[in-house]
Amino acid sequence: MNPIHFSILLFFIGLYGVINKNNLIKKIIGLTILNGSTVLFFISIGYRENGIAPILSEELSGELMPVMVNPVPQALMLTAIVIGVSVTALALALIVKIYEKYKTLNIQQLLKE
Amino acid sequence: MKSSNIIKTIAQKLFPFITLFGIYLILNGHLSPGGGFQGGVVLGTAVILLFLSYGIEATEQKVKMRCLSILEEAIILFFIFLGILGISTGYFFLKNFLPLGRAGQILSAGFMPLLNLVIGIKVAAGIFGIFYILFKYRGEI
Amino acid sequence: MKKYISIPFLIIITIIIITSIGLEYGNPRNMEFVKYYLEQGLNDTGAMNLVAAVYLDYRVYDTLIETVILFMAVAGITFFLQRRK
Amino acid sequence: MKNHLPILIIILPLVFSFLILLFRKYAFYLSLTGIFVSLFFLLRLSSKILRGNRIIYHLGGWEGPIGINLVIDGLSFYFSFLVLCAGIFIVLYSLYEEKYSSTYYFFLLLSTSSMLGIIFTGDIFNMYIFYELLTISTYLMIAYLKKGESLKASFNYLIMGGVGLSFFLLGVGFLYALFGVLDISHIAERFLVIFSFNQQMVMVAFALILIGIGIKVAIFPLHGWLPDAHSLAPSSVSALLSGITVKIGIYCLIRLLYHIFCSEEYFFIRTGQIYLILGSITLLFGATMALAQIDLKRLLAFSTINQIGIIMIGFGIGTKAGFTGALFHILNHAILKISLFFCAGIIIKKTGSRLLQGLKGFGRREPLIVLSFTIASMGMIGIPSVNGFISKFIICSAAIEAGFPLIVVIIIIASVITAAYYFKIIALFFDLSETSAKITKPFGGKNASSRIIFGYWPVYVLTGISVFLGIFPKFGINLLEPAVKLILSNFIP
Repeated sequence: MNPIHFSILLFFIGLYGVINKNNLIKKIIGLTILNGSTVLFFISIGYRENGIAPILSEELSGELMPVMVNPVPQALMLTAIVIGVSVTALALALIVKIYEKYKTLNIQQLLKE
Repeated sequence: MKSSNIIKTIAQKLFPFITLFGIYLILNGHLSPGGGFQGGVVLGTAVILLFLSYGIEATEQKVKMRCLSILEEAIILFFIFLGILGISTGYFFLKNFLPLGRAGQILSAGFMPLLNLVIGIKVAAGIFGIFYILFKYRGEI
Repeated sequence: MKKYISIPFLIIITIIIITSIGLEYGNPRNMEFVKYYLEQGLNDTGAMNLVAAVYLDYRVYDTLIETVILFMAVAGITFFLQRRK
Repeated sequence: MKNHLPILIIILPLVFSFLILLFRKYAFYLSLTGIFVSLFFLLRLSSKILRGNRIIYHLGGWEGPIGINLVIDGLSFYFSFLVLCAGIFIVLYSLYEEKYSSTYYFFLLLSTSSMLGIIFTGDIFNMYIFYELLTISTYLMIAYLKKGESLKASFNYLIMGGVGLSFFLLGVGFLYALFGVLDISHIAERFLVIFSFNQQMVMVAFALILIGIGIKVAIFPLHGWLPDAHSLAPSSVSALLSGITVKIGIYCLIRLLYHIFCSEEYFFIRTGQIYLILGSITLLFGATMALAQIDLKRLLAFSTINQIGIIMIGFGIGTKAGFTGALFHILNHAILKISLFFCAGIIIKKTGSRLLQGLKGFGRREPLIVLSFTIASMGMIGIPSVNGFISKFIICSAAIEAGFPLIVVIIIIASVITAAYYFKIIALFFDLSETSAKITKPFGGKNASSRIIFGYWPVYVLTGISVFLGIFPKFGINLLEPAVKLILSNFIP
């Protein structure tokens, strides 16, 4: 069980939350877990054994390059994190509005009305 | 919402340090771990800290929401303008058209510090804006 | 009721996907372009932080759109929750 | 300047959308200008594209898999042309629909820009980001009226869309782990090598991307959000969603699944069959559900699911005629569905009722609108002389050629059901038993008469185009010829 497998597991835990929870806030938590699991997946596919962070410094000259992890997934995930924040914020605003109209966050009751 | 003097004092004393740390993260984004987004979040949370300890009225006097939203719009337009400058200087859209400079200095790597600054301000304004609007609306329910 | 259908279903899919993964953790394949970023990143962009080099130079177009998305979220929240005057 | 047209087509609507927020008074004119300028730039590229060339633009000057590329070829030209033309009609109609604030035009223009971004990009992660931008603006437009029902529909779409895009992102991650590049054409180049020794993982990546986009396209088991979202949005937004936004998902399916996953024939045959099965189920399901609806816009939303089934079948057949029919049906469905939703918007505004029963005797009051509605629904059913017939006919003949007679039977059954539910509406229009039982609400304010032409003329023009394309289908087919050639050239390695 390495982080790649674990991230897939986490993905489906998040999906479970989205599908089965009745509370809207809990659904959003599930969505956040989904997002987090993809971040974990990307970061773990870029990892190299004994790799260091991809930041050069004065001491590291061109010939003595140590093993560095892949910078691309990290840069991609910076973007994905911001998107996750935006979607979560938007969902919370929608929830506030829905609660104001219906006075409930339970999806079963919302479906009845 | 009333907060005690301890919280107010601590928040006031902490605020410059957090802000400084955020600015450090933004300016050193291309040299060390950090960058526009991370520094922006730190800056945003610094303002949120003041906001939480002093209450909504005191912050509203200092930060005008309308100015904040115009700032955000202007900043995105500035970002696109930087991209179009890449075209007008004869390269491609969003080309790093400034000289790269000597590696390891703050003013190096072309337009990267500038972009970090742009993203930092944008993220700080965005995070604070989201928090502020959600917080302010709470009274209506 | 929904639980009893969805849980076995999700477990089965999880097992299928996990067993399908043929990646070695800590030893990614296809490193040629990663090598390019690691070796040429400093010359191309002048940034010591290679994540920043990818984020702000090679793929800066993504960053632009990401900024727009963050703005969109703020605009949307303002739109939903602004008070009518 | 001419070299930079590809990026300017995307960026100019974006710039104009932010100018709208700064100069809120001129929102309508700014959005119209933005789309027109973008369309003008696109048409300047047309001569080059239609000759079969492809234009590649290196963003930031970084070539190939290192940076992000924009690719304009026949396929993307066709779809972007569709998006921009439909955008003009929708902006014009919005003026009639209601006095929308500048925020509405901001969302509209931003969604147009993001659709262009999805279409032009040659990078798979960039596609994800633009898709996220598109869906966020869609959530906001669905909930624009801030009514309880539309908020719920928007939230439902947010949950489904969020899950779908997470699946898509995970699929992108699988592809990146396998191929080490994010550029679509480079992935396609390496596909055969990777596929030969990591078959299972490629299959999983395919399934993840198919689920992710399938939620956006509303393929049968994943369609749950569509009827609510498309019916509870304002009519202009419904037209945008049903007419083009869904097609963007289909574009992604073509671009990713036909460009990447079809390099090997063996694999292709299976994807084709998957499309055929999914398409047939979606087709029958949409048709049957539409028959049971009593809400006009909800019926039209289910009709969208129905037509998506036909488009999927066209792609599933996988011959030249199949692709031609499917691409032509995309254009036809966009024209007809936009026209139908505009009609529905006018009808709902005039009668004040969304239910079918409220339409009784409407034919006497607005004969021209009812005529347009009838022509458009004839196109949906597939009656000759309207464009919908041509594309359905091409798909059916392609199915017979390729040896799927069962598919033809399914399409004909679905067409009969489609005819049943559309004729139900048309019969209600001419039902004079209860003529004008309800006096409708007086419409609009003082300046209503000046805005009224923006509601009616788009419908007439769209109806005219659909009849024109029904009689002279060559004009439409010429437009999509390069796209079909492109798909075929990818399909046979």
